[in-house]
Amino acid sequence: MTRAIPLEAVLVVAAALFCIGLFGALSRRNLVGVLMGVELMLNSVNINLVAFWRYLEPQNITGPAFTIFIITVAAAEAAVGLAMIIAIYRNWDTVNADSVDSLKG
Amino acid sequence: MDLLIQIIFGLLAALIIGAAMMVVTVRNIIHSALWLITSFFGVAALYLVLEAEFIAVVQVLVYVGAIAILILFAIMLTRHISSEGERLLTSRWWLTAIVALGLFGAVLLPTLAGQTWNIPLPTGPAGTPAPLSGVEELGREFVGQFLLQFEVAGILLTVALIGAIVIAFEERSRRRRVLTLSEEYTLRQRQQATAAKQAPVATADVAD
Amino acid sequence: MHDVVNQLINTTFGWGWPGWLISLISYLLIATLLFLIAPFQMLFLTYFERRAIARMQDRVGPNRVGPEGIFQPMADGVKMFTKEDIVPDSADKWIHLIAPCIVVAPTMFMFAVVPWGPGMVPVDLNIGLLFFFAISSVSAIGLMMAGWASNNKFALIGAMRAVAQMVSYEIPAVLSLLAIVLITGSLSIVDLINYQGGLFISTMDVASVPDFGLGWFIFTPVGFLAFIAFFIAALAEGERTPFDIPEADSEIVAGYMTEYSGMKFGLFYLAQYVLNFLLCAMTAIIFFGGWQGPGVGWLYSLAITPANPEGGWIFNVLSGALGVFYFLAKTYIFFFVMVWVRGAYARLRIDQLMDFGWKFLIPLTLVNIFGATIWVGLTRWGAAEGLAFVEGWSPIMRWAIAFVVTLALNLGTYLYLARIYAESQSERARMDDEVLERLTNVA
Amino acid sequence: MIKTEELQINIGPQHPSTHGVFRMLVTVDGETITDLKPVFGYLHRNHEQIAEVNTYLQNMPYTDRLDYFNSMANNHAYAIAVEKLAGIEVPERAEYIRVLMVELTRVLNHAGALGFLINDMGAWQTQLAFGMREREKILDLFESASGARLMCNYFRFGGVVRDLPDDFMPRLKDLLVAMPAFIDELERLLRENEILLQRSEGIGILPRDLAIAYSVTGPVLRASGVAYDVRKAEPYSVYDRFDFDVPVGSVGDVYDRILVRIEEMRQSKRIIEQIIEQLPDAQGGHINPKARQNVRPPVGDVYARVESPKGELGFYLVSDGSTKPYRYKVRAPSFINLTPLGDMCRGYKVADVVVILGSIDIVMGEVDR
Amino acid sequence: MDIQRGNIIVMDRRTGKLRAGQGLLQGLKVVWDHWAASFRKNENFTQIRGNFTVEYPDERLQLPQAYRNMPVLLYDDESGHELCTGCYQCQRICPPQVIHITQAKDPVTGKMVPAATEFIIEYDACMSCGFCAEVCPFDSIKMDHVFELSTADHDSLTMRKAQLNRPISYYTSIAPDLWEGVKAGAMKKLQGNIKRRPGVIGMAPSLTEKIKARRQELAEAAAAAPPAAAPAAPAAPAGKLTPEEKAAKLAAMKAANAAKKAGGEAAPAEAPAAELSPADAKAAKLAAIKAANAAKKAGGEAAPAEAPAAELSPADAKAAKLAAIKAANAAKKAAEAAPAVAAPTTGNGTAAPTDEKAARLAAIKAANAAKKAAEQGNNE
Repeated sequence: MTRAIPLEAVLVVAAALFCIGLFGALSRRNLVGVLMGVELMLNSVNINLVAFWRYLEPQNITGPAFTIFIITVAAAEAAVGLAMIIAIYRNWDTVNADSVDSLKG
Repeated sequence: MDLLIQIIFGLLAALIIGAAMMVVTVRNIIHSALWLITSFFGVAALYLVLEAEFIAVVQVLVYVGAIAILILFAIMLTRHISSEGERLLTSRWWLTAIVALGLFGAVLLPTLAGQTWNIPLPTGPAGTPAPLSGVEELGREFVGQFLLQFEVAGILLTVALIGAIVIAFEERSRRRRVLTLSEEYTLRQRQQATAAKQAPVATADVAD
Repeated sequence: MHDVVNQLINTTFGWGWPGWLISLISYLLIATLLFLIAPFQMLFLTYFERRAIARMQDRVGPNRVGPEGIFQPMADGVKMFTKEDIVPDSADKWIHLIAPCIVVAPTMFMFAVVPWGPGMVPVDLNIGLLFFFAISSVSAIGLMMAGWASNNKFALIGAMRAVAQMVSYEIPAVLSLLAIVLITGSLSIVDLINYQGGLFISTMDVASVPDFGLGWFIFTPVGFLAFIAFFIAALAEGERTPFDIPEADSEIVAGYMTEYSGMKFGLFYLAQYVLNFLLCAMTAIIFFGGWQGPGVGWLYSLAITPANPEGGWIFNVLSGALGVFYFLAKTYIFFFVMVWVRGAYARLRIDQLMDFGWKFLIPLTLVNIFGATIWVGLTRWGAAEGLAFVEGWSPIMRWAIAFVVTLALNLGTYLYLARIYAESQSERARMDDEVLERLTNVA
Repeated sequence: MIKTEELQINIGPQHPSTHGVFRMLVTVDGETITDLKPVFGYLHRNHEQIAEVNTYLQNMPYTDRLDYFNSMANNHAYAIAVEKLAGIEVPERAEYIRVLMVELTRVLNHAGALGFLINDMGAWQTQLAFGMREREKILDLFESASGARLMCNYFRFGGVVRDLPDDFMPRLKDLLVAMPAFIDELERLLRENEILLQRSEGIGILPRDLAIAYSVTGPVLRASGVAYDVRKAEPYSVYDRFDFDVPVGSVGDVYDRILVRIEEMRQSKRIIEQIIEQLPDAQGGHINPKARQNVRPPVGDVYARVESPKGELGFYLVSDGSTKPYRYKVRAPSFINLTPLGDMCRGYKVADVVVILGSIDIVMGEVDR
Repeated sequence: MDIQRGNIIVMDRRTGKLRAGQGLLQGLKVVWDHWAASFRKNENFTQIRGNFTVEYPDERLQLPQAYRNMPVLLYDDESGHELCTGCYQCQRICPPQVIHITQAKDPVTGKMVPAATEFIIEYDACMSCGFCAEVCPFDSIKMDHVFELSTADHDSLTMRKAQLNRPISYYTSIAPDLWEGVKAGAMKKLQGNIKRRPGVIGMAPSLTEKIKARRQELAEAAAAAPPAAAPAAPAAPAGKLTPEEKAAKLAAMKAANAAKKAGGEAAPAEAPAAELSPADAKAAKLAAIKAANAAKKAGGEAAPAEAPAAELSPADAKAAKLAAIKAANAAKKAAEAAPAVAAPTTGNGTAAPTDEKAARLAAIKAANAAKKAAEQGNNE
């Protein structure tokens, strides 16, 4: 595995995923779409962590451990984010990011 | 063998990137979510290629089994908004596209420039023990080295859970409550009783 | 399988194929075998269910096609295949098409970690249990797709119910298994089965117990409670009565399958029955020792294994046959229990289902995990872990004390929770009363 | 829990659990029902108008088709109405046979109704199969007496069409041996089952006063706590000769309706036992030989009612002196018991709708007529 | 509220009991008991457990005698006569009005005969109420026990008389007691009705051929003995004239008249006889003889003889045709003999002999031909 694929290849994939996620998070109007972009970004971070662990320090458990933490954070983020989206939907009757522009609830 | 792995990796990379592209470009938000799931699966498979089975399974369990489903639920609960014909992206999407591409270029260019392709990577000596990624090691480290982080993550999860419930839950008084027939009946009776208590004279008159 | 193929090709024929090719061939063989077994299991289960439930209703059941109606499922399958495949006009065609596939695929995946007999496991993943449950949650996506793509209110409601139910009952299922995992200290399904040798007491707990393959977890209080919780969760996960709410025919027609016909519908059916089979198999494996049973362990110790290369191949066959027999017998008994429950009970309402899962099963399983830690502490820990007072006790004594303590804990918890749960139901009525009181004062 | 848009669902007319072609236009908020509009008329067969162009006797088989579960009870109500109108005497023995048949009908209706109710709750036919098994036994008896299982058309003006066959009584006694066992078993299945209690307790409550206001009758009314039974309130036929109790509920929910139906089966069995005792001494034959079937009642009108298993079944007939009724009106219990459905379902969940509907125990043949 | 002879029981809801799954276990127990008991067959009314299934096409329940499914018409095995008299009682009472009756008419006198020529019941709309069987004063219509009537179309469920006919012996096999109760009256009424039915009217259609065959045998036997004794006795059969005989007689009379009309000169009408079935053979022979006599009387001059039958029932169509052909031939001969133009031979030869109509047509044509010939004869 480590012989066949250079570390950089994996990192390029992660970087591409991150950039796509960034684009999605910044440019989609639908709040759920924004959240999906963020999830993509978090995934790319996880790929990075696992790749570095595997290629550089396979004997150190830190990489997987932090991947798990990030997955946890992602789950929490998704739960809170979606709850917020639903709350926004209830108050504004829309889930478009640019329609939600007033400070009054 | 190496070639096989390279092919598999290439396919996986294409799957992950392609699915991610679909996520941000597809008009229908449900399709977008399904592409996201595809992308998650691709990442899980990549973890398997990277010999991190536990992470791969957790990826499937959490991302596909929980987060993706949450997203689908949220889409369906806010359904009638995600209709066709609306603008998909914000008005300045080209700006974000430039930013994203620029960032990718900034990361990728040095990598491509500094990479010496097709040179076997320095791997450990032949007798290197298998990489540690087992559940047991993780468990030990969670209650050892990473105890603090573990606790923090636990608290974060709890807080997120409570927060999500608080945010999404309507206040009881604001919630629309549909009274059942018997409740309505009891209510009317009680209201009549209170009315009778407040104006005993008037009711007496009516009775007369 | 790898050993056998390797033996055949490289030793018998002497072709000297590379190891990865042998691996590929053996895995392909296993996959083919499992893909053949799964649909036949489903066919037999439908027949089994219909016959058994007919008996419970003083009927005979299908007995016309073939001897005692054994070919009835085939006839049904032919019917399914030849039916017109209807796609609603306003459906999302592609998603409508791939949803059944996505529902079926994970159930096939899950076969990968199911051990059929001693040494007969397709893949011995060291995270087998986690794999099983991670994969099983994938089919929820397929259900969601099916419900959404059909563009039908009933389908959508059914899908939402199905997914909500699957997600919330995965938690008690996993938590109840967590107690077992705590005791065995491994997520591997093979380890789990190996732990269950013995006679009422596992050989791993008390080494002096004779190994009759009967040291099942069901004989411990922790295992029993976990079994109850797991089986209930399995009923919910497999959408069996009393938790068959997603396809509640009396309310929402057929749930997410409403707009499906022909073989797509058949695929949903296939997925459901294969999943039921797997859940029953898992119950048998985790709590009833899987292939463990009198004689298997002894036969297997005489067979050719990596540990015992000088064994007789006949013992491989014998132990395998006996193990598969035990395993399938246990599995079918559990499927019979599922049918039995289906024959006896009505269906819960969706909110009651959620209440039951969250307010009763999850606390119960959490307490059970606590019981499991007590169990581990009392049977295995010593002064090194800070439990000095157990040092002088004999293993059987430690086992007995652990048994009594966990039994008391679990029984007390069960009764207490039952009472609290009942009270929470009346609490709800009182809350309704409060609302009325407030409304009265408003008016 | 989470506010969503209100959704309109059509339950029926093609739906597995609407007890026929019945449509409920349900508006739900999440899973909670905010409004329910019953729509019927899909099974309308012009019953009353057809009856006005038929002779009095010709209408008898049509009444079978009103509530096709209890054709005997329908026959009874119609026969009583015409006999009142035309002044026809009924021999004692015929009255006993009639009451026997009607009480058997009550048992079979309740056995079936409870089975269907549990089926609506999602059971997989077992309780229904048990109920149907007993029902089949009773239908066997009906068949041997009247010639048909469902559309019995057994009653005639002044009696019944033919006397009980010789093997009827022994078979009836056999049946009475099995009946308590069956009722007990049904009670064991229904009474304490936690799942069933969850589904039925506190569901579809119809308060006593409202039940009276909606002019609901039958087990639904009694479950709401009103001890009103036409057999007691206005004893017709020979019902004043039997001892039997009237079960009533205390809350008026689905659970009470189940309990009341179970107890009513017991009481019916009691009545049947008394009939078996008294029947040999009864005077007269199975039919009044002087009664003309081609009746030509004098000008006038009449309202006759019986306690059908589903409630008060009444026939209002106006005669203009010809052989055909001038006006023929059915007070169908299913139809009137259905009126509070929309209100009863409000505030409950979608799954409760079918249970509440099942607990009312309707037959669309009677609702739409 | 007070009630007489009984109490008001308030149902016990058993609240306050700790419910920890005992009810669920009880339910499982009940179902288990049924499962365990289901391996034996149960046909006993006193039992509630055991397998109750009657595996229908293989096993069948004994239907009770009173069972009613669809109405059928009975006929007497012995005489072949139907019990039905076409009194319209059933048609009148039938609530869905699916019974349609055509009453038989005497072809000679045109009077109603107590029998039905056609009896149609639309099984597809029949509601099996059994009123028709109840009101039938002749116990002719009875409810059958056959219930496997499903078809793919409605038309095949419109039952005509031939399909409705069942022998009494069939009914006694399905409902012996019920038949025993009405047997005497029904048979008595039947005897009375048979007397009023000429020919095969009122006989089960499936039996007419058989009966005719039997009658022919009898007639042949009779004819063999005194072949020529009868010719001069035209009045003899009056008492028991079957409709064919009547018809034949009528034809003969008509022919004679026609011959007479031909100016007192009788035509040598030929008799349409020998091979005819016994019933009409005699009559036709008679007619022929009469015609011949008339012709003889007419003094050798040709006159077309008109032969047979006005309103024959379909079964004797053949005979009628034959008679017609013969008459036509006779007419031809007569025409040849006289200087008259040949009478137009009719197209009877090709007409299918299956129905009454054709036969009637043939007869009418023959009569016309005879008339024409007679007119020509007159003209000359």
